Amino acid sequence: MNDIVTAEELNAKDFTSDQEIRWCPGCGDFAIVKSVRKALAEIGTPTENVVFVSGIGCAARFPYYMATYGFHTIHGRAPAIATGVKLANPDLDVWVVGGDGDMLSIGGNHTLHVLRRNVDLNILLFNNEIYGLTKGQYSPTSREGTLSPSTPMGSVDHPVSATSFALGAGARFVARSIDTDQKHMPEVLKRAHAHKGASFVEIFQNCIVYNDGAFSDFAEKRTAPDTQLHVEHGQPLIFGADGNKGIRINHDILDLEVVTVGENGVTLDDVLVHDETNRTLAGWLARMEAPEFPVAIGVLYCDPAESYEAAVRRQIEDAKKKAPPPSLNSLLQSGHTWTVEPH
Amino acid sequence: MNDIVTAEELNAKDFTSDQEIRWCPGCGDFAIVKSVRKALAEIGTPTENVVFVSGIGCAARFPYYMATYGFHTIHGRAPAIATGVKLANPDLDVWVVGGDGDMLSIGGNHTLHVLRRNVDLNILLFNNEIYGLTKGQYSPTSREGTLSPSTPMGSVDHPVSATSFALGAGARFVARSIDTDQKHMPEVLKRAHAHKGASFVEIFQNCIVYNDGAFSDFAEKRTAPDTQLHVEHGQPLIFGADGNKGIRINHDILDLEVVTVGENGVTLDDVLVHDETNRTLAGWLARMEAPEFPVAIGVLYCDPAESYEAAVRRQIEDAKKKAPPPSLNSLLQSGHTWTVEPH
Amino acid sequence: MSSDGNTALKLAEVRREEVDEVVVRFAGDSGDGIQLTGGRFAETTAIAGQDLETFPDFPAEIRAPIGTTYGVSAFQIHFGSSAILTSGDAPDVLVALNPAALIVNIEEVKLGGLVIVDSGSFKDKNLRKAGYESNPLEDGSLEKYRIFPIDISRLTLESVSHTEVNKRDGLRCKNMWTLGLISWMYDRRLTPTSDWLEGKFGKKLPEVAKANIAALKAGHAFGETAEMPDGVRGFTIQPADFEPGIYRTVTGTEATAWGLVTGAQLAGLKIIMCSYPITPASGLLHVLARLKSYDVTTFQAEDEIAAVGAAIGASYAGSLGVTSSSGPGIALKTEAIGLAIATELPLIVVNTQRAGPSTGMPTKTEQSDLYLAVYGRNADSPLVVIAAHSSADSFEVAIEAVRLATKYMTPVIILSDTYIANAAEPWRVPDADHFKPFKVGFRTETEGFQPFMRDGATLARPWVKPGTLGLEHRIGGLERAYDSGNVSYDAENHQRMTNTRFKKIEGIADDIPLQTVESGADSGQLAVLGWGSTYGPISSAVGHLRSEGKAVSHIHLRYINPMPKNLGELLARFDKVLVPEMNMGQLSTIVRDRFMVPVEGLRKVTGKPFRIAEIEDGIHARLEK
Amino acid sequence: MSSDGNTALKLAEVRREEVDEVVVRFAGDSGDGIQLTGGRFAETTAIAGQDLETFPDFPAEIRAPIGTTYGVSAFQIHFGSSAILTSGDAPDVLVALNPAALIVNIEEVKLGGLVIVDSGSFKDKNLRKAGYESNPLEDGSLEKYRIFPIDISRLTLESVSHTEVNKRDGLRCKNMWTLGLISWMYDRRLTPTSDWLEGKFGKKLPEVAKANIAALKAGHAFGETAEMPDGVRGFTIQPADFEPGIYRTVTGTEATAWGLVTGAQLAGLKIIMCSYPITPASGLLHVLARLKSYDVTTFQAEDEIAAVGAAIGASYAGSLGVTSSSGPGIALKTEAIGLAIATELPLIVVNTQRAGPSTGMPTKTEQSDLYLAVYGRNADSPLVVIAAHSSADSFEVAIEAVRLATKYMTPVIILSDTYIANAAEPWRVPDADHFKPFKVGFRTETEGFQPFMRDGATLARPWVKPGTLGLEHRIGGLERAYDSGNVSYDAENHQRMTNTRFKKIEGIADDIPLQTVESGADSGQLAVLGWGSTYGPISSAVGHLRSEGKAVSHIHLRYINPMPKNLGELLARFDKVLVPEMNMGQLSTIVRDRFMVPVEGLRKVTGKPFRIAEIEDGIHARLEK
Ligand SMILES: Cc1ncc(C[n+]2csc(CCOP(=O)(O)OP(=O)(O)O)c2C)c(N)n1
Ligand SMILES: Cc1ncc(C[n+]2csc(CCOP(=O)(O)OP(=O)(O)O)c2C)c(N)n1
Ligand code: SF4
Ligand code: SF4
Ligand SMILES: [Mg+2]
Ligand SMILES: [Mg+2]
Repeated sequence: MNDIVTAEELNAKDFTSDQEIRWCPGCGDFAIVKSVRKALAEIGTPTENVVFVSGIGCAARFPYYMATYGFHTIHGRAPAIATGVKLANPDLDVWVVGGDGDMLSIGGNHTLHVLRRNVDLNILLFNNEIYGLTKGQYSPTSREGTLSPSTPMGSVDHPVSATSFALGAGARFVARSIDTDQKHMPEVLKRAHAHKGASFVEIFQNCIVYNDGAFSDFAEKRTAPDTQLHVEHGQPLIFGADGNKGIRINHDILDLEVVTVGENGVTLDDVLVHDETNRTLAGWLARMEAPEFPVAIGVLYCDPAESYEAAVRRQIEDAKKKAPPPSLNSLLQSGHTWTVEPH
Repeated sequence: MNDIVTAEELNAKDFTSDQEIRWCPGCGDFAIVKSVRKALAEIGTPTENVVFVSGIGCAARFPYYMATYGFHTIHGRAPAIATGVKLANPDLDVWVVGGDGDMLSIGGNHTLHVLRRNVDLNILLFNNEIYGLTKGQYSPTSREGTLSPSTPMGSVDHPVSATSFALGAGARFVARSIDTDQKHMPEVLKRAHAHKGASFVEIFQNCIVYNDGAFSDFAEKRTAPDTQLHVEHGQPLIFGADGNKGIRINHDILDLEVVTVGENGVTLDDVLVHDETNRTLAGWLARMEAPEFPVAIGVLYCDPAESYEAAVRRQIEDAKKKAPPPSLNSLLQSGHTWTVEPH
Repeated sequence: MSSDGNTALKLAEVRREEVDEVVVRFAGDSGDGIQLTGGRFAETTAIAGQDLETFPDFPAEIRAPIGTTYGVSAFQIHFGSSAILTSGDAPDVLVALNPAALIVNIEEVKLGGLVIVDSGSFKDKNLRKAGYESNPLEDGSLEKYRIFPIDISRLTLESVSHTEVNKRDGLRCKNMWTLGLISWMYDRRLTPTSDWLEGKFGKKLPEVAKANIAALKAGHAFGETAEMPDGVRGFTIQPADFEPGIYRTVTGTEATAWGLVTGAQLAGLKIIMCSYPITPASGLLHVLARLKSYDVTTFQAEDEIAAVGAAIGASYAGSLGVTSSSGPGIALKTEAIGLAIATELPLIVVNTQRAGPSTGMPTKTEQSDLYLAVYGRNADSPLVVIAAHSSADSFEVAIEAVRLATKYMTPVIILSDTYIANAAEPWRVPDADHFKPFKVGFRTETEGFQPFMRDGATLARPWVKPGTLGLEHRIGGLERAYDSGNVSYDAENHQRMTNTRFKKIEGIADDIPLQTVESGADSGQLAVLGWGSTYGPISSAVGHLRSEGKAVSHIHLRYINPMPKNLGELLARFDKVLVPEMNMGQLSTIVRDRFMVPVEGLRKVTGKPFRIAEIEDGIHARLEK
Repeated sequence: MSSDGNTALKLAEVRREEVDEVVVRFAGDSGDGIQLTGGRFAETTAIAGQDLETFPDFPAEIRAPIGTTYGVSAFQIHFGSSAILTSGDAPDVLVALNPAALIVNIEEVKLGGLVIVDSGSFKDKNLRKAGYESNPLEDGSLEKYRIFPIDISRLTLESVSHTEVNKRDGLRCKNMWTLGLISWMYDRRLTPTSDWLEGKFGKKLPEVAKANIAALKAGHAFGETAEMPDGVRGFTIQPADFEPGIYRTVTGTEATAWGLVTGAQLAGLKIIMCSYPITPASGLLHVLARLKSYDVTTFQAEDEIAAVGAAIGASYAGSLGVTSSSGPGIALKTEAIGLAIATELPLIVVNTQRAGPSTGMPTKTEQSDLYLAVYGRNADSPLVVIAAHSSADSFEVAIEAVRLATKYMTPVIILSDTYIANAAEPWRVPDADHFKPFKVGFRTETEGFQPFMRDGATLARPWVKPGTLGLEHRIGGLERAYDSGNVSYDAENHQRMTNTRFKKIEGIADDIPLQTVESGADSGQLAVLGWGSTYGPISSAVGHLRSEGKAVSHIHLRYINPMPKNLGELLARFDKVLVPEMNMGQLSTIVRDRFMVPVEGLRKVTGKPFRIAEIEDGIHARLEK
């Protein structure tokens, strides 16, 4: 329905609103907004056909900074609200942005259902493992033992893994990126956009004020080659500064393990090849944690199916085809009626 | 803290309240209440130390029929309310009962968090793949295409798998049983009770009025041997009327497949042995669906860790040990004070 | 008139008595098909041209064990030749198909009323289940009524013996036998029902159709031929004096659904209706789910919060967002409704009220949530509240809700209740071609656009469809600057925006009709002020008392927020104002506050509608004081 | 008195002027340590024996870019030798550490007030960020004030030059330099602050401690020695006339937390506090999380519904369930609060109100949620609502909440607000040993037990701890039979239970003090009726007007539901009643309804507390009418 202008015509500035950004200086969100603008420019959907919907939190401020349509809603409800947007107008490109609190704590249920329904939304979870906006309480993704104002002796609950949760919920597109990875993120975002159905992207985001360095285990540029595994469909799961580390299945424990190609008789053939349509592999990748494993980055899983709003529209079109052209009178007089004659 | 009487002293009748049961004649819930009473009698916790907490729905009527403490709360919130009960008194045996709507639709978020926190609750999800109490609308576990008053042309959303969801949420005990399986269910319930931490049990329950036969693919006694796989830790994944069907990994597709022992060179050694501590295997078992696969019944996963309320108590005890014996005056006068002398 | 009733009628006419109005209650086990019987009887009553109102009273349980008191299902119908406004205070006739139905309903029957029982079901086991220690048909305990025991079970089985249904299915025709008898009694034609049975079962289960029709006819024949006890006879009721036109029966649920569809078409919008099932609100979702060809999208959300959220998203995207629920679910929606208020988006919230607090009595009616509608949100958050006073009225109310929501960019709460949702009444079907459209003018002009600029007259902000070139903008729940809508923490701006939100809603008072007096003078000794489903009993009560010469008037509120501009002044013209409510006095509170008129409440919180007599008593008590 | 100030004081005394009360506002960038400066100054003010009230005004952003207006943090303190009840209308002295702080705050300074600015920060870039087109220190735009520019940046750096901190850390001592200067001005000792600095940094960062102390002293010395412009001088303020006793400062958050702990101990209960973070309510969770050794369990739930749910579960299990939030979160809890009402369980709900609707202005104060507290649930669902009127008052209010909740088996909503939560004031610490316990008597007697039997006096049902032998029972949100608590759909029972729920709460009016008059006669021309944090400004305004001889009285409500029995009669004794509220008239509504007293509202919805003068004007206007 909308004219698609070619990518050349749009650039990141076209997606930049006039609002001054109000994140803390040094916040990882800055890098993300930059990548998103870049990705959108490359995707090329005109600004008027793009909608950003968010909940509440630092991350959820996002829509204000995009020169698109935007709706900063209430805490945790963005996936539900975005579902309504998409039902009303499936032609819009709808992006949902929220933090780990917004989408996995108060909004966990909506995230679950929007994923299972496979609504065609691009869902960006900015995971900083903390509640930023409310000043630093631990979140459902915070590691055990997190010291925070609400857990002065350290948190005792086990964190939820955003990607394992998404896979368990039945998500059909699950990916990961890192705030500072300006090269990688736009590519992942473009993949998310291209996937029709719910695309779930977890972005590791550094909260410099309340949780600085939460991801330094693997997000540091310097050590990245050894701590990150960039997965790509059809490519072997190889990483390491020397490009010789790989992931293979250890059949004894029915789990993954890290091996070094060329050591102990391990060859490239032993290394698993990424198949992004394989849910089991995606589950494994989602569970790999530093320092034992590299952290998997990229599209962990992608296995499209009809999206929810498309199916809903299809039923409506079918109904319209089947039923006589609807007039209000035919509705009001449907079923049994009788006539009282003038007397 | 409570006296534990021996199992001999209690029987199912001791757990039977004086309230007339108000489920529809023929409802699968009758069989479940019978199994639960039996299991409780065998577990032997005195009735006064047992609490049933439920939300709203047909299933959630459950507490009324148990001669224990019971709290029939509001729709979807039972896991949260039960968490409060357990925090107040970790010594109580707390059981949570709800339907697929109660625990996976409106209550999905609380289910997620109670599982991830690993609160020591025994959670029984009566999955009838329908909203019984509100007269038959489709639920989040209903198969695609379900005709219901709210989906007259058939539902279009993909159902959530209760067990995959639970595993994705980080549950540490995940099991399944079938309403009519009076021999199997008490055993599973006893395992659930024995597991300290959140125990999640999905019980396939036939709603004779609104979704009769939803599980007939695999729940019929007659065909059960060929359609059910009863898993047991350390035992091979063998099933079939002739005891010669097995489950093994197909490495090409990195997924499970059904094989026949003795055919095509398949031997018992090829068949996977159930390891209930293996999350990957549990994920596979959870995803096996009829008719391609037998449906896995029993304890799919069990891998204990400290329970939430135990850790919370531990912190409180530690704090008490460290801090001076608390007097109110020391609290009120903590920090800086000054004295105004009588003048 | 078709052949079947012809001769029967002629014979019957001999002994028929003419009456003005009657209340009949059918009662039996939930498995007895009572609702269906009642529904069919209502249909033929409507066809006979009489006015009517029905009250289906479902059991709380889905399918309680047979014979239990809590498994009793009842259906009351009040019909007659003059205007029928309630489903009737006390039944003139009770049909009780088992002992449980008798014990649960007998107390409400008029003294001397006719009670037809299926004596065949008064077996020991059933008596015990119902809680009878001895057989009431034999122990003289029912002396106050005229009991007519008929072995309906046996007669039904006999009547179907020539068909091929088994005994169980045969017995299931009891309700049709009963319907036949009552049809005879009130001079109804059988063809509409036999046609309907053919249509329903004919193709798939011809024997079932045959058996049901046979039972129906047998019941009718029984009336014509059997020796009737004293006072049991056929009645004639004249057709009511209806305006000419096309008629149908509607329930409040249907009328609301059709009103929403009509409103949306008048506004030029698609409906996106997002809901989560809950008794008694689910019906609206069910009805709308079948109207896909009218560009209605329904979405069964994961919970009420998601439902209202999706409706808000739909409105944001330029459709008509509708959400519906009952008390507990509406409570959950309050935070999100605040967002719609803050962002000034249209939104329709239908609350089909039920008895509370908490889960309460889900199947019972109550005007429970006026407070929740008017006050139940965080912070100062005005919106529009309107209430339907009957099933048919729900149609207009729904259209009005759409008009106000879209014109003023505001959420509108429609208050309905269990009674209205389920009760059926005849409705003169309006001609949709004569409705005045109120097409939404989406903003497309980019020149001078600001998201929170306002229409001078309505104070509404512009509605922009995402997808509109050049109007990209951001809105949200943080306080917004007066025009630009940018986030603002400015003190004066907050005051101004708060004032504006109030003014916008208050200003709607200029766009709604002045309050009229339903019946009686516009001043006098006593006004009875009502809202919602108390309309019927108040109307009838005031009518009776006025015919006795009492200076009583009936005022009925549709607009609860804002209220009609003349309401305070109108109420002040009465010595006393009585407010009957099925709650503990919620409207009273608001009226007292707004107008400093010392209204008095008449409270009833039993899960049942007012009886006319209760309101009459209430009025008498005030008139005498 | 220690040595450091001794000589200084003597010198200074020469030119010190005695004043009665002063309002000082510190303002700067959020990174400037303003809150800390204010807090330290408040501490030494308290030690000096003066009465005080503080108002921290945080920016909405976590850490806004340096120099922006929305990154300005402010801290106002009002102190003096007589009773101080508000944080002050307009500052006598403003300290502005950068241009943004000046532009944001200058308008509120008293005409002719003293404005101390760090001229070192008035560079082009900062001016531009603040939105100044020219330098206000030079362009004459500040003529209405006495501007005292000091290059605090440079002087601070000089003062720390002998330490080893780098320039950035050195500049961070600006606030201490400023504190030193203001301490000189108001005759404060430095030792408490230097001791505190030692304690805070001494061990880990000795150089930082050294630098801060050096800056502090340098600021002080500057006051003593520098040539001061006209009218800038030292002041003396006499100690206030406090009752003898042990004193401390408390914020409303602390006082509420300690009150809950005290109440729980008096009731013999463990606290299980379940919450979800939200500004400005999170503080209560944070304070209680540190009180584990007092048998306080805190639970950060996944959302507000889970939080209130867990609190209800905890109460059911025999602990004191507490939950807390602010408007949007309280809205989410309403359904569950209904469950606690229905099942008659004790529950404490603390609502720290903030500006709405919807997300509104999360860091700003408002009396937003009186409606939500009183009316915001589905169906008729009465509960207790009480409001704290100041930080210190929160202590007693919290204890009272626990007493009522446990004695009457009911939810109690405590209304606080952003202002009260954050403001600090001196508090005479009560001796906990003198509190009267109100130990809960859990039911253990099995004889004759029924879950919904009631105490004849309180109408409360018994509280039973699961685990109690022989008292196993089931409760739930479906309507319950009067005694047994079994599910009941009975019509009369529902009426009876509904009436009883009302009577129980209304009956509490017999158990709370009669309404007293805060100041003034108990009849007269005008009563000013307040609730919550308007206490300070109303008190002060009424005090001023009474000292002018006006017949004005101040009545302040703690109990909002039920209200004191004599309130209606008391209000009726005044010609007029004025209700100042930081909302659009919520209490007014309720009072008008309940007592038919035509109270008038004075509304302020700016996110800021009333100024005394605003209330004085409001009173004047009514007196003159
Ligand atoms: C209903 C409701 N509950 C709580 C809040 C307070 N709140 C705002 S943001 C937030 C969590 C922020 O954490 P996250 O979603 O991880 O976002 P971040 O700030 O870390 O980006 C909370 C609890 C709210 N605004 N509304
Ligand atoms: C807040 C709220 N929303 C909706 C309902 C209505 N409701 C009651 S039970 C139920 C779902 C029942 O389905 P399920 O949980 O699967 O239980 P079942 O009846 O199938 O055992 C719903 C939607 C309610 N009681 N409260
Ligand atoms: S608090 Fe953390 S997440 Fe929020 S803006 Fe600041 S750095 Fe970013
Ligand atoms: S409706 Fe279904 S689930 Fe509910 S009681 Fe009846 S058979 Fe059981
Ligand atoms: Mg976060
Ligand atoms: Mg179900």
